[in-house]
Amino acid sequence: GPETVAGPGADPQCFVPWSSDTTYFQWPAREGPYRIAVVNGFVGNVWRIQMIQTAKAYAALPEIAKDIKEFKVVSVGTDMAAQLGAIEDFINQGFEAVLIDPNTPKGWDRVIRLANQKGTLLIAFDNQVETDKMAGVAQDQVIMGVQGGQWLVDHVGKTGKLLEIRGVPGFSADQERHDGFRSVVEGDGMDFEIVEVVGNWAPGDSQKATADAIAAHGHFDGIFTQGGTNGTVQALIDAGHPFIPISGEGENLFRIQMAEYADQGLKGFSYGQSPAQVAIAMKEAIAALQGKPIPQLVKIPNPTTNYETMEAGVDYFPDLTADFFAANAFPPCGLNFTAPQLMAQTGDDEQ
Amino acid sequence: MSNFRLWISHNTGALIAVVLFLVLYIFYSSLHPRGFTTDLLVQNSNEALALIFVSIAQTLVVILGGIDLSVGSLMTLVNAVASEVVIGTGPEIVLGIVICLAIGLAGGLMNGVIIVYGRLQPIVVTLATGAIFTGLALLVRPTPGGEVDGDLSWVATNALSELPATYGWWDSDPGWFNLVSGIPMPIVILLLVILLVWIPYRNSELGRGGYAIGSNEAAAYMSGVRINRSKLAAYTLSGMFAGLAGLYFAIQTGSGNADPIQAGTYTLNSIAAVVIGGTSLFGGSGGAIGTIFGVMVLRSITFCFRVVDTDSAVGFLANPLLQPMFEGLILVIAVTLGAARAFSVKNRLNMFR
Amino acid sequence: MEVLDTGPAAPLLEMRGIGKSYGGVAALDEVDFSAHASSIHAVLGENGAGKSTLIKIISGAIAPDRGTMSFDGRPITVADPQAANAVGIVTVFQELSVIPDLSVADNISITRPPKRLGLIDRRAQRRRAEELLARVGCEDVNPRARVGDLPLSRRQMVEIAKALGRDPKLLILDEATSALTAADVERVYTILHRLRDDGLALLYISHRMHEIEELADTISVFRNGRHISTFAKGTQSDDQIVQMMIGRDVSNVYPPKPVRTEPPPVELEVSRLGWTDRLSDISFTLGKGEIVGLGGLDGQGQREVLLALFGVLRNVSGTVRVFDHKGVPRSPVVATRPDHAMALIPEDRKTEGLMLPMSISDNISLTSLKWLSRGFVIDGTAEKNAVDGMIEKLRIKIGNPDDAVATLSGGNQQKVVIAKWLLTGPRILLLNDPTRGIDVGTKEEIYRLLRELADAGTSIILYSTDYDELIGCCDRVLILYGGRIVQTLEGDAITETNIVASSFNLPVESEAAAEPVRPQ
Amino acid sequence: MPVPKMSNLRNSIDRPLLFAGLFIIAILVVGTVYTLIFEGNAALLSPTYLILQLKVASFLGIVAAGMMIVVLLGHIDLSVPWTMTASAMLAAAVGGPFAIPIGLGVGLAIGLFNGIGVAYLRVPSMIFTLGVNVMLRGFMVMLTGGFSPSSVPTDAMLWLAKGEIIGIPNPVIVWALISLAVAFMLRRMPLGRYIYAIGNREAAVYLSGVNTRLVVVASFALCSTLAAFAGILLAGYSSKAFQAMGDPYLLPSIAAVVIGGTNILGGAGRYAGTVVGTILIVLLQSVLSVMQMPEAGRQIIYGVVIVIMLLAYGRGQRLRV
Ligand SMILES: Nc1ncnc2c1ncn2[C@@H]1O[C@H](COP(=O)(O)OP(=O)(O)OP(=O)(O)O)[C@@H](O)[C@H]1O
Ligand SMILES: Nc1ncnc2c1ncn2[C@@H]1O[C@H](COP(=O)(O)OP(=O)(O)OP(=O)(O)O)[C@@H](O)[C@H]1O
Ligand SMILES: [Mg+2]
Ligand SMILES: [Mg+2]
Repeated sequence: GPETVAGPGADPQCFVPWSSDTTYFQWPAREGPYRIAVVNGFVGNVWRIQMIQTAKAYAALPEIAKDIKEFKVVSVGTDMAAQLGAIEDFINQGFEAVLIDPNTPKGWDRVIRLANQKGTLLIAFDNQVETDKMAGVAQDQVIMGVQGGQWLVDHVGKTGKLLEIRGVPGFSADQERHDGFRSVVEGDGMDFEIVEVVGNWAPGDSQKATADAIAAHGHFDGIFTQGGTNGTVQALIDAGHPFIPISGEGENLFRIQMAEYADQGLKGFSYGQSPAQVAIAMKEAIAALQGKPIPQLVKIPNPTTNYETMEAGVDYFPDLTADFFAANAFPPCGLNFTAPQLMAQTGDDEQ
Repeated sequence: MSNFRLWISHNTGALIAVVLFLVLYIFYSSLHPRGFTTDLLVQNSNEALALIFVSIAQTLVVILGGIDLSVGSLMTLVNAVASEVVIGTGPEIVLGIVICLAIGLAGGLMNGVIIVYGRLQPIVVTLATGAIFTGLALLVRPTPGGEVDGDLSWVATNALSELPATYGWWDSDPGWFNLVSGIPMPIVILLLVILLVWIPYRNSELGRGGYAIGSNEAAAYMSGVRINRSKLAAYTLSGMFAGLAGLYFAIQTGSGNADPIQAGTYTLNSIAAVVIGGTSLFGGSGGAIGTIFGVMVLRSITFCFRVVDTDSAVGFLANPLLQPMFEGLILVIAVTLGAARAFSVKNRLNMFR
Repeated sequence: MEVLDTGPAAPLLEMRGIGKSYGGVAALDEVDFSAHASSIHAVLGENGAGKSTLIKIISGAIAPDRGTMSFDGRPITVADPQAANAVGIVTVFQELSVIPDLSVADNISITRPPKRLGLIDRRAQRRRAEELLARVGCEDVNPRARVGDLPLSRRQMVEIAKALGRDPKLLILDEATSALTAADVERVYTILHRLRDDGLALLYISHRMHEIEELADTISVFRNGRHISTFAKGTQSDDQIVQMMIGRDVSNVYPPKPVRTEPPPVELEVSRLGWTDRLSDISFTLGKGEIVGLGGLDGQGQREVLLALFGVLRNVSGTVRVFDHKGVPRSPVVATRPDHAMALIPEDRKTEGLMLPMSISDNISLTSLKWLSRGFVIDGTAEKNAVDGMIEKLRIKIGNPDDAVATLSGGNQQKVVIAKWLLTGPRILLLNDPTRGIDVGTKEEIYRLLRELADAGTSIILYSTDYDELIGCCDRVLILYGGRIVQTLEGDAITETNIVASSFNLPVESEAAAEPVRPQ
Repeated sequence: MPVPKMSNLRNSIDRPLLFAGLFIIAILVVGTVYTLIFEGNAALLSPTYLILQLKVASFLGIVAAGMMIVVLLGHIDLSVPWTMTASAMLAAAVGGPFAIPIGLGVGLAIGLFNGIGVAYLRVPSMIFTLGVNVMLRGFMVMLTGGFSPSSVPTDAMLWLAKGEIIGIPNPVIVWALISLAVAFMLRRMPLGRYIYAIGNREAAVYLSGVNTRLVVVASFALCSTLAAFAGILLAGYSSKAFQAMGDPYLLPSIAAVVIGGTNILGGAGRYAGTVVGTILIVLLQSVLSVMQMPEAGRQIIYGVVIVIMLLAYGRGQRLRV
């Protein structure tokens, strides 16, 4: 297993420790090139597809490719048992590092134990795991809720009627964003009436839920949504509801809507979970395999933007009608992909 | 026909699954860099056991000629509960396990009672009760988490050798133990369950009644088969297997997760596994053993994706964006193999059942 | 109602004032009935007379609306078949109650199996099955075989073996021999006689008069849900019995056959037809207006011939000419096209002939929707007229054409099947044992109908398990044995002796032999 | 013990219509009581709300119409979710005047494939369509990963989904037209009669000289084409075609069909029931959402409602002896 060491770790601009008391892991240095696997869970939404594309594109960059002997990505679906099995399989196959988009935050003890036995590095990304024995990179979901909530307070005031559209019930990301949001809007001095509906992070469901809420509850002063944001905007338009401040996800279409309707009152704030996390995890894995210390949990800044600061071609892509997540670039990590570059890749593996 | 030929002809479906599994698994383990080892077996059996239990739960209902869309949800409910109760002192853990199985049984019994006394179709009843189980699971466990005894989790997911080692049964292994110590615990658990639950059920009047009902319910009734009792028994036992799945899942992951999407995946996979394992969706034939291999076929398909090399002849299978497509394709082919009788039928009238 | 004193002993089974209605239809009306030990008691009646309903009430399959029952001197209520079995009432139902996916042994011991350690003892079960099968003379049936894989006649024998295994005091056979071959029937007779001598009471339902004559001691006649009369065998003549059953005389069962001077034009020519190992080298012709019979022991390939001609079987070899079309029809779709104009009355009306929950009208018009539609729309009036016409022509006894076919009695259901095919105006009619389970009156109507159709130019192939029927109806009879035609009988040569002899592939005698050949 | 007479198909299923209708009223009453208390209005009874619900219901309704056809046959189509998704995404990707025809064509092709698997290979539909659903999802993953298709619907799709004619939203009109056509087909056309007949006893229909395989293929083709149509409309309504957009439609469409009184084993059921069942489900979902019922409670209520409805329709017939 890794040794727990004191910081600072390698490349602190990129691998920012989660907090001041985050510990550092160090593995014995190993000869490259390495065998690295990504174990994805669910596939069949754009975020995951974009993530896979990013992983492949990143692994193909010359400066990374030289350190990689074999790179595999598998998607196991939502089944946790299958995900554990796949990770264990790659450990057994002798892969040096396995990057995981975990299906659940708990239940990793066994694979961590095995990985430590066999000297395999595990790094979780996208969703956090509730253990300090596994390395991870993550965005702070609570902060997303806080930022989204704060932005609404800034643009709506301390009182009014808010619509909160939640994600898929039972997921920790849903709960954390919700908690963050509520911590702001239910904080001291706040006097909001909040209507809460479920949008399942999907535009269709969000649209329906928003439409219903408007029909039954009349006027809202602001909206906080966790995903499927463009569906919500659509519902506003359809219902003839005046545009109001919205905190939403990082979908390109939402950002296009923000740009388009800004002057009509759609004051949009967009925070995003970035599919490019996987690249940071990969970069971190290589660093760790080379023997450099890394933080147990790396905090990835939340790429946010709003209707005032948004820049076409950087934060969103008005000509691209494709459906993807716009937040992708992390300059401190030397990550400069734009989403169109990624999505325009061919599906073939050889590049 | 000789008895052997009769046996073959009565078990063709299951035998196809066995062959399919062997082909896939040999392909997988031969491509595996470390080859076939105990570790591999442990890992593969861990991965399969929960699905096996859920699929056996499904099998019991399919034998009756029904279909159960709630097995995955019931498993999830028990999983959620297990993450709260399977922890603490030894007796507490045992009590927790009993509670989990009891919830499984109760869920199955509830399905059975509504279906039998409401005289409703199982597919729609379980569609509804599945939603209820999911709702209850979300109540118990709004977010993933909870905890399950770590030792139990470690023992249940490793080779048998870890059992005495973890609980300190003996200082040095007795000779006979070395013979079996490499067997993965999931396989031991499965064998025990098959031996203690499935085989007795299969050879009981209630169990045979289930087959009779699936084969021809009216004839079974006229023959004096205890219809209600057999159905209730089958659903209840099915619930228990779903419960076992949820329990093992909790033990394996050391936590609970009321994930409705995962529940749906388990339900649908269980149907596929049952069919691939040679149990007819019309009821009356098949069984748990075939289903086990049905699950192994399903799992082996995904195993293979992990070992294929980009540069090999089947390199396209290594492309993560193509894999889901091929997974579906192979699934379609496997169920077609498992279920299609159209080509062997000489008398087309025999196709209509 | 005259009730004959059938013996000094008190009856084993006694029923008083039994009534049962389905909707408005009274299936049984104020029935008093009793059965005695050591006696074979035949129950006769036309289709829909209520025989099966009576049986089902006795055996607990359905509950009566009214009335009381006593058994062995004690009043009882039979809640379900298990309860009936428990007191010693065992029934072989008209609709077989064997379970197709279970083995023969499992079926025979489906209730109260031999056990070890609380579980079913499969080996003991097989031994038990072997013993019981031997008792009914079916040593050739493997107890491990799936019942569904056996031919119908074997299944029926398994059912009888299963009944014997339940130690009945009262054994009820509801048309239990309808699918049996002559040889099996003989064996069943022997068993039944022995059981009677052992002191059992037997209730026997059949539409075959000669069986009744050979078996019964006592006869009860039902009509329209009422018990008409009970009498000892021999006290009433056949004609009188038939008169009681259907309320009219059936003097001449079979219509006269036409005398031909020259052979009719050939409509269907079959040569060297073969299929798997079940059919080989079948060659024959069918002339316009002819009725050709298929005979022989059950399961010798007769059904397969019909199915092959109708396009149901795959990989059929040989050649077939239908009118000017060469080649075996590829499917029933082809066989029913106007240029082939074939029709098949299938073997099992419930599973192959009818959609039971659908209406009588929907069932009758199904085959003819193409003609009854204008464009893509069904012409409601045309459909109604056609259906009403058929109901009238075949004298189908129904309440309303919109009622489900399931509410009809067996015989009337069979008429619906025939009606739906006649509506298509077939030129070649294939019949697969069409009178199985049909009462004399209806049978007579069907025979007359067949002859009328033939006279009007329809060519008919008739497979029957009842050789009386072959003798009475057919211009020519082909006897099949082991999937081949072993004998063609024509004109006066169509006799019971010849049919039976050639069924066992024995030489045919020119003069009727003194003793008909009996199976060994 | 009076056994209900097996009356004919046309009359025996009025109970579902009645009960579902009453239940719809009950849902509205409960929802209105809630809004009166918490919002002080009766928004749920306003024409805007009701028309909105009809509009939302039309997507589910069109899917359910197709689902009903295969359920009447005694089959089921589990590939509906990704049929919707694939059709809508491909339509949006192609764009231009051919978007809608291409989307429908994709649906048709999927339906033919399903039909062939079920009718010719005789794989149980439950399992074949399940596999096809997985395959379609994989296919879309492959395509989306391979090139970045447009997900923005064409103007025609937008008009179809968002336009309205004399105050009635276009999807509702489309749904009404499709409903009339399906109901007419089921009642008055030979195809409809064959569908019911096959649902009752396929062997008998086959022996009647009906090309049963063609009927099955046609039914699956209809089902998938309708699903595709719903997908295209939905993309127009959301102004976007997106992955997994069909997932929320599978179980509700089955539920709508059975709540409407169609026998899940096939052979019996009235089209009007499916319409009422659809409305019931959409209203229930909506009112629970309006009442901010947490997901757990929603699932439980949803399940309990289905069970209660089915029990209210009368316990199934005993098997006939
Ligand atoms: N053909 C049939 N006719 C009547 N009932 C039938 C038929 N087929 C199945 N049943 C069902 O069988 C049930 C009776 O079954 P049976 O008595 O064998 O069950 P059991 O296990 O004894 O149950 P219980 O203890 O409730 O009596 C009835 O509830 C009825 O719904
Ligand atoms: N389940 C049922 N539902 C409605 N009507 C029925 C039902 N079962 C029987 N009947 C009616 O009851 C009457 C008596 O039927 P039953 O089956 O007893 O006649 P059967 O004498 O056995 O005739 P068959 O010789 O044709 O077998 C018939 O009119 C029949 O239509
Ligand atoms: Mg009972
Ligand atoms: Mg009868």
